[in-house]
Amino acid sequence: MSNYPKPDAATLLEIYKKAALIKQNDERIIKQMMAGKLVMPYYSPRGQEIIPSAISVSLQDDDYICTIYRGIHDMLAKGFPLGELWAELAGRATGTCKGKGGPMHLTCPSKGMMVTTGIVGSSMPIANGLGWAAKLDGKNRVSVANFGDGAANIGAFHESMNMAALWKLPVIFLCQNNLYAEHTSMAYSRVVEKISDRAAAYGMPGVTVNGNDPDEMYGAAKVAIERARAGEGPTLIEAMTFRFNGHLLGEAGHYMDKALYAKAQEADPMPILRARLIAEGIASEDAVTAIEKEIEARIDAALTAAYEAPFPDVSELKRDVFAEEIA
Amino acid sequence: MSNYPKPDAATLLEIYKKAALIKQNDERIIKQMMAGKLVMPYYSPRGQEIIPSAISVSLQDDDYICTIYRGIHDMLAKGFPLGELWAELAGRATGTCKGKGGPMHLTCPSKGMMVTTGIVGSSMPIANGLGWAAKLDGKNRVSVANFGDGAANIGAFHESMNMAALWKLPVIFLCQNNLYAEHTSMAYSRVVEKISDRAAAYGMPGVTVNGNDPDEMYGAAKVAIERARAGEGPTLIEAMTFRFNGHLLGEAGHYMDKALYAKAQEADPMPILRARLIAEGIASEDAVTAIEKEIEARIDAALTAAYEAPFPDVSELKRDVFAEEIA
Amino acid sequence: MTDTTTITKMTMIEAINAALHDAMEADPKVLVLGEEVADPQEGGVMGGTKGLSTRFGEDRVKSTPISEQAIIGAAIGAAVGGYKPVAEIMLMNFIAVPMDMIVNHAAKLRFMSGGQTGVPIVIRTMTGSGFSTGGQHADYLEAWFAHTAGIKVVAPSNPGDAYGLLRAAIDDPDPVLFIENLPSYWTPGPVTKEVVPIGKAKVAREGTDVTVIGHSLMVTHALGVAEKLAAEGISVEVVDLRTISPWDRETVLASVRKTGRAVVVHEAVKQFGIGAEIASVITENLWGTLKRPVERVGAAFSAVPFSKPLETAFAPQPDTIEAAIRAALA
Amino acid sequence: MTDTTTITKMTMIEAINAALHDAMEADPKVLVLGEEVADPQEGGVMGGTKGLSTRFGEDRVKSTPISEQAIIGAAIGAAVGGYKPVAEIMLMNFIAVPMDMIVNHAAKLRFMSGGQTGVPIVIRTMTGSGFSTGGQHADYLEAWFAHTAGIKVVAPSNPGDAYGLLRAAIDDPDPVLFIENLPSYWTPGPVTKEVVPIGKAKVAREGTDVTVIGHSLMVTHALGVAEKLAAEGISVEVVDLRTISPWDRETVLASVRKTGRAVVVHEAVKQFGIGAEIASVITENLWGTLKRPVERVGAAFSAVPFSKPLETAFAPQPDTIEAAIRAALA
Ligand SMILES: Cc1ncc(C[n+]2csc(CCOP(=O)(O)OP(=O)(O)O)c2C)c(N)n1
Ligand SMILES: Cc1ncc(C[n+]2csc(CCOP(=O)(O)OP(=O)(O)O)c2C)c(N)n1
Ligand SMILES: [Mg+2]
Ligand SMILES: [Mg+2]
Repeated sequence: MSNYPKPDAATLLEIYKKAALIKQNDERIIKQMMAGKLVMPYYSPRGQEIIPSAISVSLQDDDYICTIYRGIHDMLAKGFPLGELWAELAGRATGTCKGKGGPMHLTCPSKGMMVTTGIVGSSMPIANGLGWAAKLDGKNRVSVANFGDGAANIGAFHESMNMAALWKLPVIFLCQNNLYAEHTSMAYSRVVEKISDRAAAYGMPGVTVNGNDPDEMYGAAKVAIERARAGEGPTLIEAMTFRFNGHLLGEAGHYMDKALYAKAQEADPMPILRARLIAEGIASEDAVTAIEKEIEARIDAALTAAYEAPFPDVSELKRDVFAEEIA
Repeated sequence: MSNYPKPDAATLLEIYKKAALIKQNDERIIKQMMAGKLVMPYYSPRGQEIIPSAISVSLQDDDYICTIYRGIHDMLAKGFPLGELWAELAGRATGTCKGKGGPMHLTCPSKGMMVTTGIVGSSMPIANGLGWAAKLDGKNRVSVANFGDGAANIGAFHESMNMAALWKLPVIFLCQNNLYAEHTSMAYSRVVEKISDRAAAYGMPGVTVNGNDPDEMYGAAKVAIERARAGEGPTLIEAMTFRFNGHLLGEAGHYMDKALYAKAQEADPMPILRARLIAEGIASEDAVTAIEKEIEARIDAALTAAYEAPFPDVSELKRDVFAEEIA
Repeated sequence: MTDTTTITKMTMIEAINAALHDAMEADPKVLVLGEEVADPQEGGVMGGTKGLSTRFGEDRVKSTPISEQAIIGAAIGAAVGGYKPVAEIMLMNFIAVPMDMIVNHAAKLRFMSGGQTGVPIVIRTMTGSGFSTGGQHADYLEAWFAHTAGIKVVAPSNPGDAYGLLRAAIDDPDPVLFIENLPSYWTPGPVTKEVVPIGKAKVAREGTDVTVIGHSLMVTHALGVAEKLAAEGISVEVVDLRTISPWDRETVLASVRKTGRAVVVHEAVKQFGIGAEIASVITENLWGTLKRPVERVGAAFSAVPFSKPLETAFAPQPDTIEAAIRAALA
Repeated sequence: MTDTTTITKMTMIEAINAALHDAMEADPKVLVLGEEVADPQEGGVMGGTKGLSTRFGEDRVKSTPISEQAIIGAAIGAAVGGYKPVAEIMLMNFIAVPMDMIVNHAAKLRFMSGGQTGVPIVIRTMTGSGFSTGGQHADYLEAWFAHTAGIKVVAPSNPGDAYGLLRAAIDDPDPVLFIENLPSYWTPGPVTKEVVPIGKAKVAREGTDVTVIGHSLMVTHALGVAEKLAAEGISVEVVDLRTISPWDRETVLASVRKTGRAVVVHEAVKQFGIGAEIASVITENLWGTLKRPVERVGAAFSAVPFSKPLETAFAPQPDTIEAAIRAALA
């Protein structure tokens, strides 16, 4: 990992901007839910901000990503329009999916966000297909499959990794290992410590990195992306992280290891990166604060517009079932 | 493998007896099919006789096995009653499954043959459950899951291996690698050479042995079985072999590598083991011939009885759908 | 009802938890497995299996990796090996993942083995729209399994039946798919702890003008509508199917023979749903007696939408059922 | 039929192969994937894809590992990425393995994305009893998919329709399940190479006394029975559904409105099969016109048995259909 490319100052700031948007957006969603203004199952990405931020700085709009119910961080990092996001969460007709998909099925093809699934493991086989399409197009695009540590034990993981390696698909399998799958820890889900060790079973490179460290995450992602663009095939990246708000907002969380949780909180990547930017003179305290203020303003605008927008008409039940509206 | 236990003379003879029964039974089935006396899809095990013969000498009647459509060799090695086998192949009411299952679903609980499936990969998850039952019973029984090289690429393989290792189940995953999955060779199915290398992804021991060599196969099987009986958990055994009659009887076989096929035929394990028994003085030429004659006689009796038996009554369609006959 | 029976009030989820406790207590062969089912994982995401692993140990109550094929496979194998596993598939949509294990194996092994083996498993799963969970978390898929020979399908509408049907399902020698309605989990009701036989429907409310046939949450809706229409002098009989396969033709036909009018309702998509089979059997058997064609009520032909107004319009609501009853009476 | 159309005779499997060749020739976005589909693997176990990889290359025609979830996933992803993949699932029973990919993803992505994405894939699969393949290799499972919003289901009964429906399916913007009857593969018939629109049934034989509605092999059986009964002066109209979902109500209702009697037949298990929906819609729309309840014919409620006499008794045969027609005329 020492030989990984490192992000320069501008990139590091870019990573922070994305991560801050994810964090502040998450905090606002939770506030709105507590206030009863948003009603939905919410899988908070708080704590995992660095992972998608550090990979997205090396992705283009037309690179594909597939993600899961816990995927708003992946979306925002890749440039998901904030207004359409909030409108979708609020179930409005102006939402990216016209309110029909909701938080678990966010989609935005113009930014390469093709599929968001609520079925564990299912982002991977589909990401392969997008990788196959990219390969046929011959435009050196890549396809990123986001999934969790728990998803590494389901059959679709195995079939997808094997096929991607066999077909040398430009796919990055990004396992965001936050140590829990719902209420289940590794002790109840697998024997092998490192999920990245499974890559060898498919003849694919696999690495485990600290997903909360922008340098490591950026470096591992860049190497995998370049490998994919060069037609050398897929890579499995296991990005170690932690989710501070548990699996589903509102859960009791009794299953979590208190000490582990405390340790993770001390290592919260957001204040650490913020402090680093200032310490290294990449941005002044004021500049960072300004960035955060601007994000708050964007969120304000997005949610205000969302709540003012109309709900979809009931006739929408007959649209998009098939391309042609059903009678 | 040098430190594997070796079969003694009596055991070697036992292995040959089982293998000869499998080979001669296969040849008779093919004759009967050619003569139009048996009509069924037939997946010949010719060439794979040693594998189940060498493992079965270390199994008890109450040890469980699950196998696949290509499984008559696994059955006969474990003591499947020949008469009930032939009656089942002939679709007769006296068949082990009353003619309702046929060659792809042979079952004989009294000999531990619990499930035969026609769905690739599905023998493994079920074998785990039998292993769990055996573990709960506390009788040190083991459960053997037979499957092919092609099945190592399907999701059920991954989920089953992971769960068995995690739960330390007394399961032997026996991959009979005959180099082809229907018409598909490794070049079109995976990158990694050794399927046994996948065991590491689950924290399970995995070995590749020459399944056609009675010593190696017996040794690897014995070690895995003892490990399972001792409560130390599962093992993956990849037994290298070859199928001389292709995937499905009657196929063209154009997909096969001619040179590979020729080489495999020279290494046909049956004449080799036969010659060895005589050379090592384990059995005289006459004794071996007598064994083979006796097998022929048993097969004659089995098929004659099968053809004389009645077909199941149509009322059987209402039986065994549920335990209680349906109206 | 025996006079020793004591009636207590429980919610649906409490009744399910009690049935699992009592079944494991009564028979050491009963096992429980699934994601999060043991107490270190909080005894199920909804607490349905709370306390079981603490009481009966983690050999009999196993939390699993996210491996639905392996979960059902382990249940099938243990069942063939003499046990009675209760496997949980967290949500009904996820049942598509282990579909092969269920339909090609659990449902068929008895028949294919000529009765030499059997698969006495219960697959508990929950579903139901109304919680804004969107397109992959709320489908009713009972029709797939009702169309599959060899597996039974039950869906209780109240705590008492949930307890009684789950006890029956666990002791049944064949695989049983046990469908739980998420929005009904916290609805309290009387629980006598009597076993409810599989295959027997219940006349949940007697009436003379029209018969409404349904299961799960739709029975609750139908009873509410029946109460409302009674005020108008319309007498609605409500038949709670309880078991979808094999379903109780006798009870349904007897009711419709009496009323001459029928409405079949389910939350699943209407097209090719179980209502079609029930309506067809009623029509075939009561031709001449039936005063109007059987009305069918089901969800819209779409995925479950997220946006509240769409989600509400998607699934049958009391007013939809009321409209169908009025149409049946026209 | 345009006058430039040339009619040639082909078997069903030849027609399918020709449709794949022509579609790949016509549109570089058309892809083919599945087990054994490329020529090094002999172009499909039945030769359905023979010649494609040699002609169009192994980038567009890919033989896969035995990984049904990955096969359908790859097809879905490629479709979302702008291609038109034709995925083969060797036998219909194996479709239970990638069930999640099909019903929770292929069928739902368009709706859940609010129309931003679509999944123009075709899933070819074969099935049908009669070849002694037993319980896991011959089921008709069209009912599961007809009950699923977002996926179309077609099942040709002859080579001409096989060609025309496959071309239409490949060009359809939505997922299409294409069901092929194994025993019909070698039956020859005329092929005009015209596209057959999805959603349109065909009156395969005109008649006035009773309408028989079916698809796939059952149409062949029905036509034979109709011919036989014609000698007795019984005039049977045969409607070939061709598309099961969305099915052609207009053509079916027009026919039954004329005959007043209907028989619906499918090889799938009768209970909760597609015949129930069709019978219900006929009854709901032609109440008063219908002279007798709609007769439904389907397979026995069991797994497909191996033993020949049982296998024959399991599935509808010409004589079963004849008996149902006579019952409908009673
Ligand atoms: C096939 C399937 N099984 C079960 C579930 C229920 N479920 C939703 S999220 C989840 C845990 C997933 O954990 P992980 O993969 O680690 O992702 P994380 O939520 O931690 O980001 C489970 C079991 C599901 N959605 N799909
Ligand atoms: C899930 C599934 N997919 C496809 C098939 C069709 N099929 C039957 S056998 C076979 C090849 C299996 O090869 P392998 O696992 O190597 O076993 P072998 O036949 O060589 O013993 C295939 C693809 C099937 N039965 N089940
Ligand atoms: Mg996790
Ligand atoms: Mg093989």
